[in-house]
Amino acid sequence: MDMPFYLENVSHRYSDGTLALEDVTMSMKRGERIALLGPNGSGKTTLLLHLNGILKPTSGKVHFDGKPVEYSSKALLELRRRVGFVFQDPNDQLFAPTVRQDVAFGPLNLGQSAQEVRRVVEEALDTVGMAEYAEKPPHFLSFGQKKRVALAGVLAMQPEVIIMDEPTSNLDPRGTSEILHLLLRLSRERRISLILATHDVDMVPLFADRLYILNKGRVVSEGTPRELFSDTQLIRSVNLRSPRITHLFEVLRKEDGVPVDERLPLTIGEARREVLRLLGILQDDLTGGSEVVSPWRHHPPIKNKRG
Amino acid sequence: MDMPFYLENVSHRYSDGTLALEDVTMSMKRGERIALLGPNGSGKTTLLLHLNGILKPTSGKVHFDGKPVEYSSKALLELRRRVGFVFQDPNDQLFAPTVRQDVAFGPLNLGQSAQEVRRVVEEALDTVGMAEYAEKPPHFLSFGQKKRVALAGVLAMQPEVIIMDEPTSNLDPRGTSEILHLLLRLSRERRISLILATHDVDMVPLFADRLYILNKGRVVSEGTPRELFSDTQLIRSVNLRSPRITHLFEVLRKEDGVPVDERLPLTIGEARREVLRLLGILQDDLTGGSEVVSPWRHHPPIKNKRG
Amino acid sequence: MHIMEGFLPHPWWELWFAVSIPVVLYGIYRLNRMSKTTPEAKPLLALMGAFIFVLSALKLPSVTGSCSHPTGAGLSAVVIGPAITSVLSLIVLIFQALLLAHGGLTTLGANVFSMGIAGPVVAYAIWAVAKRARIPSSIGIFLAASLGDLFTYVTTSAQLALFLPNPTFFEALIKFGTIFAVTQIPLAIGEGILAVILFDFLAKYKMELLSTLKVIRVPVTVPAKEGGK
Amino acid sequence: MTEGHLHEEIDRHAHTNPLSKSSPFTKLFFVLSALVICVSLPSPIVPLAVLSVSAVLILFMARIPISFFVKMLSYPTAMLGLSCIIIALFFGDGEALAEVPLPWFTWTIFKNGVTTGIATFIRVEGALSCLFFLVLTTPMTNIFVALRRIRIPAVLVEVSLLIYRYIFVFIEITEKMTTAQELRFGNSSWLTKIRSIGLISGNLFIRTMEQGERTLTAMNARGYDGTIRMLEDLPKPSKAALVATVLFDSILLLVSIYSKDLLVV
Repeated sequence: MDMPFYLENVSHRYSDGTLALEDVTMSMKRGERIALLGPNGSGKTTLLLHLNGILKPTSGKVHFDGKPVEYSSKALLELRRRVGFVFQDPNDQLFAPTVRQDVAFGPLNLGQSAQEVRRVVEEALDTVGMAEYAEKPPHFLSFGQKKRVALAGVLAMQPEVIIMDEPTSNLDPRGTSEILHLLLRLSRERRISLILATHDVDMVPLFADRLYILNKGRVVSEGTPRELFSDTQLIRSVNLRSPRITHLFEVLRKEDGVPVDERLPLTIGEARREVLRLLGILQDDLTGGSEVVSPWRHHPPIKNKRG
Repeated sequence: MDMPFYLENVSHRYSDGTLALEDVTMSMKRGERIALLGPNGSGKTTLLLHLNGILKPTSGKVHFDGKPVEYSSKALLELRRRVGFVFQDPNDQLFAPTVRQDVAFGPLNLGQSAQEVRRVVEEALDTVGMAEYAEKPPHFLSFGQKKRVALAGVLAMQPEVIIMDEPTSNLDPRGTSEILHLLLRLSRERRISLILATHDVDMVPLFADRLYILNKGRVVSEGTPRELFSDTQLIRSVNLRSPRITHLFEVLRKEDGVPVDERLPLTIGEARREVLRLLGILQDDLTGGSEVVSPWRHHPPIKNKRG
Repeated sequence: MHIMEGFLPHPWWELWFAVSIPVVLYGIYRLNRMSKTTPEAKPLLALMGAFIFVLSALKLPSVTGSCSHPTGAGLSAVVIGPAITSVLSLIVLIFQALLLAHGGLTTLGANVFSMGIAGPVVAYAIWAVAKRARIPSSIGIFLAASLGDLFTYVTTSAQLALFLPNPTFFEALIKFGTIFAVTQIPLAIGEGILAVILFDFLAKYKMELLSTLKVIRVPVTVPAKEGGK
Repeated sequence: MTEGHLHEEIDRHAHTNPLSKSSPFTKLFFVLSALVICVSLPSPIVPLAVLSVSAVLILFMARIPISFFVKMLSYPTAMLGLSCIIIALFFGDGEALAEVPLPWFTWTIFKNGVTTGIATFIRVEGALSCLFFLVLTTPMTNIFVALRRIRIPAVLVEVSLLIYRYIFVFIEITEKMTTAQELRFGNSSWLTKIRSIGLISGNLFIRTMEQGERTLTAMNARGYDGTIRMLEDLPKPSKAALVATVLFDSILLLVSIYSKDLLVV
């Protein structure tokens, strides 16, 4: 099957009576990068917790890999091996005395051989560029480094899908850029499917193929970042905002009557092309538009022995 | 005196030997809005903790209101009344069982009468729009609400200077906009001086009159946002980035040879004028450029009974 | 496994209040003095109390299938002394009654005595002897915490046996003791191991705290001002 | 991790029920006096009366959903039932109720063992429901203020209110860590689970201590001098409720005099 996740009219009511999710239908193709965008309290985390069986829908069904998710402990074990989850605060996830032991926690519990564990741990730490910190206690790392170790702990279980809750929150620009590049590389090189929950609207266009906008536990819209961010009315109605770049062009079009393209630019690359088009000097040989334009693109931030 | 803070060659070494601040010299005029910008671990928080005497410089001097800061408990109480500190994580700050009790903590420590305390608490909660939550325990609140209560706890002491560590971290776009507007209002209406530590480069131009860039415990540069963000070399060397808007125009100038003004635009307002100038249709009657352009500017988010 | 609200009738519930109150009062006196000399002690002690509460909410899987929980009181006795531990236990037990409906108000006296006084005093005594005998600190901590835990349950058994001395106090004690032993012996061992891990953490990261609280007699210079990063 | 927990639900009811704003003194007076009478007098009627009055107050005055009240009672009742059966079957002396010949000895069930079991069961049910009334209707803050008013040592109240606040912070952290471990198979076997709990406790401990330091810093920044002062506004005790309580207590005393021999212990 080519659809790791399919959620069918999933609702979730907490025992205090709050309806945290209401009739959510959502699907994901293999290798896709999906962002759940919504303000605080919109149900993003609750939705994510359904994807690996931590929460069970009050009504509706979660399907994984073509089959409805079962909640027997054996079935959950298998699901959770294949679907990795990275928490918002890495401090909640890192508990072993050293980085290496922490990354090894999952594989060891899966009963892999010591040799095999050593290999996957090495590889995971390499991937996130934290190999040299293997013997350090997580306690002594910076927030950004902790976040990468948390990701390594999930990578070491070799999942097909990785779920991340607010991957960029609390990170400084460099940390944000590093984690984003890392995720994009995992997606491109290993075809890992990614689902992020976030409220970082400026980051979403750089990352997501497709977007679900959540508000008060409901999916209010679904589509490509392009489609959704063009509907500024909608974006604001759910207490979000457009990416700053998009907002600039929206103002230019609405307030100043500048003939900006209907489909507002979302990224610096797109904005650049739009300005050049407006200035009438668009060159055909301009390089790729929707690529991530990073201040560090000439200094790859992620160490990788193999590459 | 018109200079609440003057730091003179302040260094701080922690007991574990780390030199967290090195030879920092910094000043602030009354009513100014200053941002300390720097990546994680650059010493921002350590610097802030010197401003209300929580930390004592290992060498150098902190002056407040023209006099060197004294560290007797009486002098510190007075300093802390006049200089309020809002911590990054509101959970560190909210310790009392209800919102009202928490906000009352500071004023009660100042020995004010119960009646007076009740009045300032009411007013502070009103200002931040949290009056209706007065009897709730902090664990009933959302992160953004907690942040506003933490600010109220400081406002209730009627300080002249407010220090905030990462005021926008972890907040969604609406929460960010609300806290930013609140701070700007405090600055304009009450002439409260503000010092923020942040790594949110997109927010800084909307807020700060002046900027100190910190890296590895040293002040690497000082100036208006305009001056500093024009030096993209510098910004990148300390692992920060330009605001996205600025970056767009930098790319247009450098890569595409578009004749963008030397002083790159930082905000949407400035960018808008620049595009119009480039398009040759700048209208003279265009309204104010450096104002905060917020998606919610027509829906003031902060409740305030007094109008 | 606290004694439930209402389980102990007159005169037993009053008796245990009478026994516990003086100790708790002495603890409050000590706490008061400590918070005067070192104002930073109060938040730290409070947070330790919150830790004990949360620890006791962690369900340890027991071999027999039933769940029980560590008390943390043994470690606390070693770190901050049995007197203040009795005060923290009192508060934690009140919160357990009010937030979890676990234990009770009329049985507070009995529960404070078993969990907050008897167990901790034994733990503290074992730790003191072990320190004098130069037994390695990890073994000392293990013995203190696990035997302290065990003694708490011996005390509870005795309290129940006093209330139901049928046919004799001693026979009743054996009966209750046997019922509890099945779950308590493995649990006491778990508690001991946990205390060793925690003490290790504490010694590694919070040396100054331990020396402030006079557990380890190493002079560590505490920075004049409370630090932060 | 985000499923409802007993402490959260109790706390939520305590803050939102219709009686949450009434005087904690009235409620404390009713509950403590009823509890003392309940455990001090031998009559089985007294606990039953306390149980019914508390249930009525909880369900109709405080409007607590009956399902939640039953859920709260059910766990301790199960434990209690087991204990009381053990008491009834294995304790007692004097007059035998039944004798079961077993191959190696004769198992005697005594009459006073059975009566003690039954009396204990009834007494605990009465006391528990009375405690639940306090727990479900009184926000913790009001209890703190009330305690301070009746001259409980300040240091005790201060430490308590800090503990109350951080219990919620730490339980949330603990739940997240538990979930994180579960997702990486931290409870796949008994031994792994013990180790996982050890790791959580260790981390939690460090985080508690660090939280303590940061909170202290934040308190210092607002002028903490070793004393936590509180605004002490409380609703006035209702005279009617106090009178009703005294009346109820007197009736209980009377009833107990006439019914003390119903179940002889």
